[in-house]
Amino acid sequence: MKMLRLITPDGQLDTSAAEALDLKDKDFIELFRLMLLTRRADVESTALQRQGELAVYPPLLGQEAAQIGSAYALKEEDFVFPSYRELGVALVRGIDLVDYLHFYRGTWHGGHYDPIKQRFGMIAVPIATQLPHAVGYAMGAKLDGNSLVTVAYFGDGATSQGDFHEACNFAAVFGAGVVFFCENNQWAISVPFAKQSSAPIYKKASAYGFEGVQVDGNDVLACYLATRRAAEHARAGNGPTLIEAVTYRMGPHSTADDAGRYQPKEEIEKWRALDPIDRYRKYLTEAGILDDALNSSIEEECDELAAHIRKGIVGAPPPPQDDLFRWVFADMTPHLERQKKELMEEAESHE
Amino acid sequence: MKMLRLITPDGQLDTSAAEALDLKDKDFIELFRLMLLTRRADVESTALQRQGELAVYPPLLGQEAAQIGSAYALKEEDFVFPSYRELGVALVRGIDLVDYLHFYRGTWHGGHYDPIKQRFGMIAVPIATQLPHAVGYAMGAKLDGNSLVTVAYFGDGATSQGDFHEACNFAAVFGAGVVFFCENNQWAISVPFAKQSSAPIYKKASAYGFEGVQVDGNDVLACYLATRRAAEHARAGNGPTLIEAVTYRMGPHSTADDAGRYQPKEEIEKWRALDPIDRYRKYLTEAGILDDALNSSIEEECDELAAHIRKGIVGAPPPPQDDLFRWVFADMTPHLERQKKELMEEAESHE
Amino acid sequence: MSEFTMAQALNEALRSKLSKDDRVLVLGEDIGKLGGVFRVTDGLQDQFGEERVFDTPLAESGILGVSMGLAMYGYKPIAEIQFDGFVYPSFNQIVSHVAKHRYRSRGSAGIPLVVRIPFAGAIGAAEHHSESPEAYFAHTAGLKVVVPSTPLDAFDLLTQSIDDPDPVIFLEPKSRYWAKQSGEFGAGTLPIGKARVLREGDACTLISYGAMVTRCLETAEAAAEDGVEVGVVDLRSLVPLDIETVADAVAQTGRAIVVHEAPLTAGFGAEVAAQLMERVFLSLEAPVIRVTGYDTPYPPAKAEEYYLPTVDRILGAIDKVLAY
Amino acid sequence: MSEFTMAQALNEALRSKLSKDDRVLVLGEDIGKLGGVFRVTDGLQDQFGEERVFDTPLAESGILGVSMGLAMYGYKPIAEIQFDGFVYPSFNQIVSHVAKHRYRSRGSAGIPLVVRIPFAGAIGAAEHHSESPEAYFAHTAGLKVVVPSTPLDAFDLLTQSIDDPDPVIFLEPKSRYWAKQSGEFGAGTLPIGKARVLREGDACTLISYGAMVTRCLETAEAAAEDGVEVGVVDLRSLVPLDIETVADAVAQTGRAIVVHEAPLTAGFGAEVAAQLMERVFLSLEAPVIRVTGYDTPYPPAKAEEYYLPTVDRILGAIDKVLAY
Ligand SMILES: Cc1ncc(C[n+]2csc(CCOP(=O)(O)OP(=O)(O)O)c2C)c(N)n1
Ligand SMILES: Cc1ncc(C[n+]2csc(CCOP(=O)(O)OP(=O)(O)O)c2C)c(N)n1
Ligand SMILES: [Mg+2]
Ligand SMILES: [Mg+2]
Repeated sequence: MKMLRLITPDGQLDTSAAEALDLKDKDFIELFRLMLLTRRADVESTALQRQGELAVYPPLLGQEAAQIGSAYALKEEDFVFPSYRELGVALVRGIDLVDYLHFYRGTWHGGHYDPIKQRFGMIAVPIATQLPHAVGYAMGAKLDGNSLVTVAYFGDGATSQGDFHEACNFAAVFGAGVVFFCENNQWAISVPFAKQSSAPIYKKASAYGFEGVQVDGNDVLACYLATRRAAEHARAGNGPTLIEAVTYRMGPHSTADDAGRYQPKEEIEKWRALDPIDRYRKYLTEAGILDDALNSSIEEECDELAAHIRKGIVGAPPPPQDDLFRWVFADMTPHLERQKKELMEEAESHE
Repeated sequence: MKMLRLITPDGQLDTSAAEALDLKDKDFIELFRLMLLTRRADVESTALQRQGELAVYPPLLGQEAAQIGSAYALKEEDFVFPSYRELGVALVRGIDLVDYLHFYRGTWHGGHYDPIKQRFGMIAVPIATQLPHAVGYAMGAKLDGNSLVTVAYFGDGATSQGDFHEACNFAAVFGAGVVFFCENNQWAISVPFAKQSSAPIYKKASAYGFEGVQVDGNDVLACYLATRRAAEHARAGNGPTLIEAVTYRMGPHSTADDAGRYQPKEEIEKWRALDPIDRYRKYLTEAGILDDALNSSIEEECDELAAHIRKGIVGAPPPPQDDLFRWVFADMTPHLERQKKELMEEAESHE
Repeated sequence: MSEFTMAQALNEALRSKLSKDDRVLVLGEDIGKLGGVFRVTDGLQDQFGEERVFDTPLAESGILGVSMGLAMYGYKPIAEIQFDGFVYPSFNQIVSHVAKHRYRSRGSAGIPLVVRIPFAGAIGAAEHHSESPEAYFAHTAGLKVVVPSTPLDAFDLLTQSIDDPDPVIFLEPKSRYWAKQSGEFGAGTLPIGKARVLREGDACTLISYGAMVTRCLETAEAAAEDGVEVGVVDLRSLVPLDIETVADAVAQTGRAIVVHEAPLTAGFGAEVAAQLMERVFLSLEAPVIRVTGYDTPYPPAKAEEYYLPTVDRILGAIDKVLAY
Repeated sequence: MSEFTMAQALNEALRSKLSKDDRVLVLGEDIGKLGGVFRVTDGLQDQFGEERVFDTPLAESGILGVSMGLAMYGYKPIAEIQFDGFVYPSFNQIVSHVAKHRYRSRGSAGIPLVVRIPFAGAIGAAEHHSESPEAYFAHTAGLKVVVPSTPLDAFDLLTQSIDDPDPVIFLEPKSRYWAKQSGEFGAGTLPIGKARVLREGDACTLISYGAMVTRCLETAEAAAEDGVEVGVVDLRSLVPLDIETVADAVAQTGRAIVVHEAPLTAGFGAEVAAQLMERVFLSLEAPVIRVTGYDTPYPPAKAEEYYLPTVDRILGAIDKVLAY
């Protein structure tokens, strides 16, 4: 099977393959706009962490096409189950990135958005644990006669976890409408994919009896097309698909990481030439879809988004103390009331 | 890929394929003998449970060829990691079945044999948990320059567990010399394979980059050959193989089960015609390898084995009370000494 | 006024909930056609169909994970774990997600999920079929831990657990599945979080839950024959813990013994003992002591009688606190 | 006489064991080239090679499962779990196999295995990186649970854990990784199972382990400034528990406070309190109380200071027991 690619690294579109896209110019532009906004927000977040405004942050630099292309293929009713690196997907889902980044500031574990209303689950740090949630949610939709689709995002390392296996198997057995979207960025912190698994990720789908496809993860159009097809397949009641988006982690695993210890410079350079935004910009420009005016208006938007994030995060207050106890249970138990009282009294005694 | 089969259900040998076996007559006879001994011991164990001498027992009726054929392909230094249904494998490994059956009598959790000396691990009840042990043991052997092979036995239902997946992946990544031998007896208690997974078991190996083979699990020669090949492959340092032995659970899941609630009579009848012992007897007889004299001497041996089991199990004493504390740690902690004293004193006070 | 076993009472609770609320689902291993290895789900698939009562692949982490997803969608899954010893593969999903989801979502996405687990020993079962994991769950913030000891309470507590907006670990004492009781289903009104005083007694108070409650009542009978009146309190739920009721009882007797099958060290008895010391220290005539399983793995069937708290061991403990 | 951090001490213990015993292996996620996220295994792969110090795929159940197989073969695996919150996927392997194997094999196949886990909070980490799971393991028969509080003890206890014939859950208080101490490696002779009295005091006894030991010492300093002398005992291992040393100390003061980060309910503090009540009941002037994390999930970084026992909270507890 050959990897799905619509735009070559030097920006040439495979026009015949591209017919399947049927996207309008505004869509082509929107994809570009979202990738730029994502990159800016990502860079801004890294900067905020360096300045001590975020506790930690895992950059998605280099993975913009995989995230934007896939997320753009979803409908509003669809439900996304992210890992911890999907800021780009959150943006597409219309989440205020300030609310999202409160997770990384350490203001609140789920950030400040409502996962159910936003149809974008909370950040899942324990690797692969969100996959069975996506399956269960899709099983529920099917049972309810609802044609929505769920998408689980995860990394290459996540494919080693038992939860990946159990989720794929449940999805196949129950014909759940799930898209398993793997961002293979070649690294799991310091472990290269070669030491993670001995088979290509897309091939793992055959163990469950559904289709696995490999796409150029730095090609936003290929990621869009593969995801739209998988979503249509699921919507039609034909069950899950596994998509392996072959991309690369251009930054460190997280701001706490020291990638210099293990990530080869040459490898980074090799992938820099495959940058998802550069190639797409080249195509859009040559196709006459993107001009300077548009470019600078998007740049402006990026500045605004960065400013918005900064404004919302810098110096944001910690949660009030009683938030610690508010949501352990729907109704606070007498025991927790006592513990809350204890904390509040002690707090006052030192004011 | 087509299922490996050397003897048809009506006892016809595929002579060309059989050349690969290079077994002597005594081996052909030994395989037969072991299957008969196994079936008798299995039937006897079920009877002992009915009489209240065993707490519970999971019959392997119908799976004799899969167990004997595979186990016969191993060398003494190889290490077996069984589930809970491998009485036949235990027999081949030279374990006194009385020691084995003490697990099911409830005399001791590991039975009464030494797993390390016997190179046959203790019964593993939690599904699929023994698979990573087999991988780790094989990793150790490789590290130590030891060419031994490990074999993990498990059922079709076990393939749904995360531990199956993690074990296969570790084995592939570390090139561990493991044979994953799955006895697909079509049922996981009341759940038929169709509801367990949507892909054939042998195909799951492709998710890890090693070979998966499907064999007629009721053909003792095919099970032998497939396992010997997998073992040679592993011994040569080429890593793991997954073998799916297609067989059938002719009895209930265990003596505590009421299979009548879910297992179709017709299905059982269909498989009865495929009985592993009948077809092999037919072949051996027609090939002139088996005659009445031999037959009756084996029958005699079976009677002796049954009598031996009965003698060892019926009325066997419970463990002494202080065994409860002896092996929690290598050296008993003062805390456990106190608890032991407490129990012993209380015991005496009521004698 | 009919007589029924705890297994039947649980089956009835599931049946009534499935008929009243079509968001209720029952899933697990062998709970469909087979009706569960203890027949607690017997007949439910026939009555409610394979969509609402279904068998899953053999994978507990998957069962808990998809149950969580189903709950997020709006269903009320009731997941069965076939035996106590098989809940551990799902521990990560329970501790890292199910227990924390309401909290991390600032209240917007609670997980109404009941995990039914046949638990504890005394039925001569094979290894891994007699574990008492309650302390693991009681120590995990965000979970309720409920343990019935009688058929009627089993019906009430399971019904309440299904109605509960939060995840409930529902531990079914398997040695009591066949215990009979007669009465009216749902007549009980005692909610989760309230302990029940089953017997008054001025000499000392026995505190327990699950199957050991019966042991305690037998012990109280035996003690009464020697003229010693001991009270018995059934906790019914470990989280929330009704320490008030327990403390009131102990304040009167000044002596307490906590009984459970689980190992002693860091078992739930330690929590009860510690909270009693904090609350009624000055009324205590003797230390609160614990009669529990030993700090060993659960032993083989032929040895479990040595391991489990017996009437004699509890009587011995009573002598000890009375002599103190 | 050099100065070193706890991370360096642990690294040194691993290094010396790897060089002395070629059956010792180190495995886990990112412990090779990267040297572990806390650099505890820094340089070990370079020195001992990829065969003895190796990265694994990202699967904790697999890590524990293969470690058990390696141990059965005759190796002494030291498995690292990257963070406390990520040990749960391996819970089944630990509880169902690692802890029980010597027992079920009647002593013929013990599992000498060390599971290193950076644990607990106070470093402003993201969710799932600040858990205190010690009670889960302390309640599991067959496991030893060891927790150093200083660099020197970290060296000694890790060395002893590697020498131990049984599985050891080795909990490294991550907020202490950078704590410095000077002294001689291996000079310590106090074995696993012995608590250490770090400070004498007649007013009351503080009992803790891991990072909270430092909190207790700070509290003792503060109390001393007000003329109140409180003792501090470092448990060092929860299983085996050196209750004798603790009880002796408390018998003298008559007042005790147990401090840990883990949630209160069914936390290890309950065990210490319950055992103290059983042993020194008549010497107790006040109930043994606990200063712990609350019964909530571990809070976000910006709120952890509310959650963790502070010097003020411990001082408040001291006032309480003294006023009792
Ligand atoms: C169960 C679990 N184990 C370990 C970790 C620590 N950890 C966080 S991210 C990570 C690597 C994940 O790699 P991958 O799945 O490829 O995703 P990526 O970070 O590359 O996007 C690890 C080991 C974790 N979060 N959860
Ligand atoms: C982790 C775990 N979950 C559930 C069980 C209960 N159980 C025992 S055997 C079994 C079915 C196993 O089926 P399969 O793997 O096909 O093996 P078979 O019994 O058919 O040989 C189940 C569900 C268990 N032993 N372990
Ligand atoms: Mg990755
Ligand atoms: Mg089967």
